[in-house]
Amino acid sequence: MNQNLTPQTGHGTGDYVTVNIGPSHPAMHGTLRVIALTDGESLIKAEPEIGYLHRGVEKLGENLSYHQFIPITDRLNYCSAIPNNVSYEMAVEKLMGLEVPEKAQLIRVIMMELARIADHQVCVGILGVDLGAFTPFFYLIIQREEIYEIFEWFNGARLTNTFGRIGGVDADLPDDFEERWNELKPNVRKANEETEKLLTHNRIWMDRTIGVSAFSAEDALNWGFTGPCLRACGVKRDLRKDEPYCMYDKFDFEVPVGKNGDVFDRYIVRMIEMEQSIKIIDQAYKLYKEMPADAPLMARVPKVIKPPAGEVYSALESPNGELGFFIKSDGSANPYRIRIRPPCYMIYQAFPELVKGELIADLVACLSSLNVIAGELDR
Amino acid sequence: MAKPVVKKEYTLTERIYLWEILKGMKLTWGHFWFNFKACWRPGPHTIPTCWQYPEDRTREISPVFRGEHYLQRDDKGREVCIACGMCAKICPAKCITVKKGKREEGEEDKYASKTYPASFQIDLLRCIFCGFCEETCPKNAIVLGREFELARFSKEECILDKRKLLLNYRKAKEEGKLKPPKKRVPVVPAPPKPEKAEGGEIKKSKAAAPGKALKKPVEKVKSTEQVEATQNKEAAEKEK
Amino acid sequence: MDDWLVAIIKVVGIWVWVLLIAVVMTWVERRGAGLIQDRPGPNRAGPWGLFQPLADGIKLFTKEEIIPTKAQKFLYIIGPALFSLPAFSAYAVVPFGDKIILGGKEIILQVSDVNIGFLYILAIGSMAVYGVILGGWGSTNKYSILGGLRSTAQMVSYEVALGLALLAVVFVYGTFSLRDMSLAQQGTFLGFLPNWGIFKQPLGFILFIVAAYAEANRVPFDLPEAESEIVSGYHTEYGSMRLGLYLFGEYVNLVTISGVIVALYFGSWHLPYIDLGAYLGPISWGIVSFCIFFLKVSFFLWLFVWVRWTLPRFRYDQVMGLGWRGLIPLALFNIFITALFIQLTV
Amino acid sequence: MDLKKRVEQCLGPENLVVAMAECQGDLSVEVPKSSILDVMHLLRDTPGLGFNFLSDVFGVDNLDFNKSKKKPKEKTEEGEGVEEITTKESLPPRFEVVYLLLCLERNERLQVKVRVAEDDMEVDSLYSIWKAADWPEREAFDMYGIRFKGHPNLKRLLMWDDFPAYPLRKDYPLEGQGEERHLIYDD
Repeated sequence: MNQNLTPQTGHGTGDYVTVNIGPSHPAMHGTLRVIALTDGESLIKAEPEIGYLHRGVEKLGENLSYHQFIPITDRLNYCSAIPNNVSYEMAVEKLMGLEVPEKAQLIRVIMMELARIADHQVCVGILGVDLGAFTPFFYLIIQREEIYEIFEWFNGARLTNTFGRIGGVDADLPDDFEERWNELKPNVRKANEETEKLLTHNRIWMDRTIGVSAFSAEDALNWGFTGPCLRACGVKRDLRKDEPYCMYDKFDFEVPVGKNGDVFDRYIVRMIEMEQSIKIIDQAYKLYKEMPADAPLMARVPKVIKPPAGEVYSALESPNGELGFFIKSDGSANPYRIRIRPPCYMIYQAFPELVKGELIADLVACLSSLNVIAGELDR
Repeated sequence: MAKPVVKKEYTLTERIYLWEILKGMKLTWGHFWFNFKACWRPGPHTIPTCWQYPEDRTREISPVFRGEHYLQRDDKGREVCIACGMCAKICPAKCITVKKGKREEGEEDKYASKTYPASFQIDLLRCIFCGFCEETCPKNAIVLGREFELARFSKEECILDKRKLLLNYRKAKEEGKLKPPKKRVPVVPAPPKPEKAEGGEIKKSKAAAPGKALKKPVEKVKSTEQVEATQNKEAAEKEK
Repeated sequence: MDDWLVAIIKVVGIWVWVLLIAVVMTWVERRGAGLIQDRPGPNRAGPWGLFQPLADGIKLFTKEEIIPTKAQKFLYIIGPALFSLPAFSAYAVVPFGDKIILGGKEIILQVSDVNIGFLYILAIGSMAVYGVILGGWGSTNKYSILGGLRSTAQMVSYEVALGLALLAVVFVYGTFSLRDMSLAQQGTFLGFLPNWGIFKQPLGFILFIVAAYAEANRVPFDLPEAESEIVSGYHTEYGSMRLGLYLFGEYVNLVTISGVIVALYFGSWHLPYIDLGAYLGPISWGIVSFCIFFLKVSFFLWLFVWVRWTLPRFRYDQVMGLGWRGLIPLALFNIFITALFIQLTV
Repeated sequence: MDLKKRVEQCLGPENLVVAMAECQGDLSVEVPKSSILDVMHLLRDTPGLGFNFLSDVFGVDNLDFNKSKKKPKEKTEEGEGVEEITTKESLPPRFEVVYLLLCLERNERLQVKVRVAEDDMEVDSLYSIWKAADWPEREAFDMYGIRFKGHPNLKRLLMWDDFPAYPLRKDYPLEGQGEERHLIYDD
């Protein structure tokens, strides 16, 4: 109904205003900055500027030992530290040719899927906050805290987990995991349902999200999209299915796919993925319970982690998309070069394309639906 | 780069705004009413999802929580740290400084081992609470306790010296918050061929742990010890 | 002399009362938001956090007043004043009770029963937009200007819908005086419904309340201060009590709007099916009618809070679209139907 | 047919393969710097390869690596069957740019490398083929000073515009050199 009213770009008098959004702005999660050229409310151009959270993680990695780099990976995507840890560990394991015990892989799957739920919850919640719906954020964030509780009882940290070690995991699941999970599962589902009730069919929400920053599948692939943002565009690509790691091929789950690649589809894809994650955790825990209690959780790691010289790239499906680590080793105890391929880095570079011709309010919606995490973006 | 045209048919209830809005309001009312009733419950912890933090400390902190550090004493009250410096070595944030001291005659009731830390400093401002120091310690001397209130009034207070670390231990002990020793995870059994690396690297290390690790049957070598050993070798290399 | 005294007492009394409600509203809003969102909200200052607005007030009063270097000083200073002044004066024609007889003198519980009270509200209400636009302009901040412009466009558009929705009410009651309208809502309608405006004007009520939300810049129409888009809109650059004036002014507006809603659509001080005035003495009926009125008002105040924490926010063009293409045609339709109905029945 | 052979078949006839290596199943191809665009076109369009997704682009500084290559270090413990990259020159060029390609249909990955000598730091930009190369190339420029010819907007990405050094180079100290950003506010 309101499409025709959207001011078309470029029809103005040329009196454009440059609006600087960020790095300190309520809608910029972390320290992002967008320099927007606007004609009234509509955007002529929006150019993101990044680097405000650049901490030189890649340089740091070259100066730390393989083991010491694990806590640094926590600080990449601070919304879901565990997939970051595991991705890095998988890369090193690949470099060393280590076989991770199955039970450890299951624990990793369980924890990663929990982290995925937590991450999606934050993303959806923040999307709601940015579009003015404050309440779903709280319903979701409460459940995220409960997930963090599981993390805390697993190895003692809530946010920066330092999960796992090279070759396995550092702890077994807490004894009361099943109890906690059974308690948590309906709550997560309930929170998601409530969010859907408050948002999905609400006309205001639909108007705000449907068709906003829509992106075609070809463009998305060309720009290097991965993860929910790519799936929202209609490309059925999920590393968990396509390049199974950590026994993901043993689980039965669906990969939700959107159609238009707009904010609404990204939101829906994330909502469905949470449900699928719950399914995966259930299956993984079932498999986990079938394992003997004293099944190994660590591979035999050499005393000093000194992988042979070589270069590998290993990626996994983090909540945001393909999170890859390229490690070049020269055979010494420190990695020679670590390259992190953050998912939102590739997505965010298409931001000017995504918001072209939209309104300022859509810029915010688009940004939060991409789930850009500054820590991961700038490294 | 044409954007895809998006068409979505709205159903009638979606179209008229109000129906879904009323449904949403029903939901929020449910939450409001539930919490409103909960408000009248006694005690600081009224609304179930919210802990009134400084008053309400009923939330259980995980026994493996990684909080403020303390230095362990053994049953006889002796310091167990041997100042091997492995925690300082592994620390990714380089926040630990240890100076080694030699135990004098007559100090056996103070220090459990021949060496002890003459000074032991942890810079809490640098610490990232990864727990590697705890994991690598051959004597389980340094522990990240359950204390999570780390706010201080000055930078100097944020540097934990040995006295403070031992005080933390006493405090944790009095409050019954001593951390249970970390459960070690089982490792894949060794292949029949003995590992080449083991023999060569540990001999120069002054720490006691790797020796122990060596003597144990291979099946029982645990991950923590491997990390220790890693550090040992690094320490050894450094000394070379 | 007595008339003057009574008038002054009424003015001061209602001013203090409205201000008090506005202040309490800030607490209700935050506490209500908290409870809706599964958290307690401000509960530290005083019992149930009731002193929170007081603490906020003290904070706002004692904060340093900062005028941005590049701000246009005059406009910057006059903005909040212009915003809060109409907010406070608009309540003058809204009743707050029936009447009270003190010392043989009949005092109507309304500051002034002007016979064009209705137009007064519309006129004064649209003054508030000057405060917003001047504040936004005077701050010399792009966000502020955007917020000011949004607010202006929105208020001007919804003024039309609001006026048209109210016009139908005038058709029904045949008067501009809010007191007369209130009095007309006694008794029953069609034999079984209370004789309230909402039953005669259901569509008009919905239109009015939507337009009123937009006028008051409340969610889902809070684009002028859309926090996530344009920081705080027109009051981005404001601090200390100037900000406080904007915030209080908003809540005072809410009280006024709720008062108007109750007076027009919800039977003012009348209870359905029962005429308490016939049973009670003149003084006690005065007090009781006041209480009834404000109970109804507080429900609508709560509705503002409730809706705010349920809904997302519109987009600028959608607000305009809804206003011009949704509400105004509907309001015209409503007027037509009302006129037709009146023509047929009278 | 395995990937290595297919890549060889595709690039071999044009004499575009400088070296090939495989590490833990990751195939990497080194190609001449001048023909990177041709290579990418070939890899993308040849049926049977179809690397249609650019996953990442980044630089590597081989300063220390080359040094350590010259004096042979101790043998790595396990000898994982790593094929050393055989280079023709005695001292290979200092930098390399690594392109991570992905074939979405077959889920195959390929690392393509070009060597960039310190005196000729210009590589053709892939922006014309994949938009995804936009920021990664800018970052490689930012961090190593490798310039990408044909990039529409080649300026620093993470560091500020007048940052004097290239921080990921191996000769740049970890602690930095005390660069400061001087913000200039117009009055």
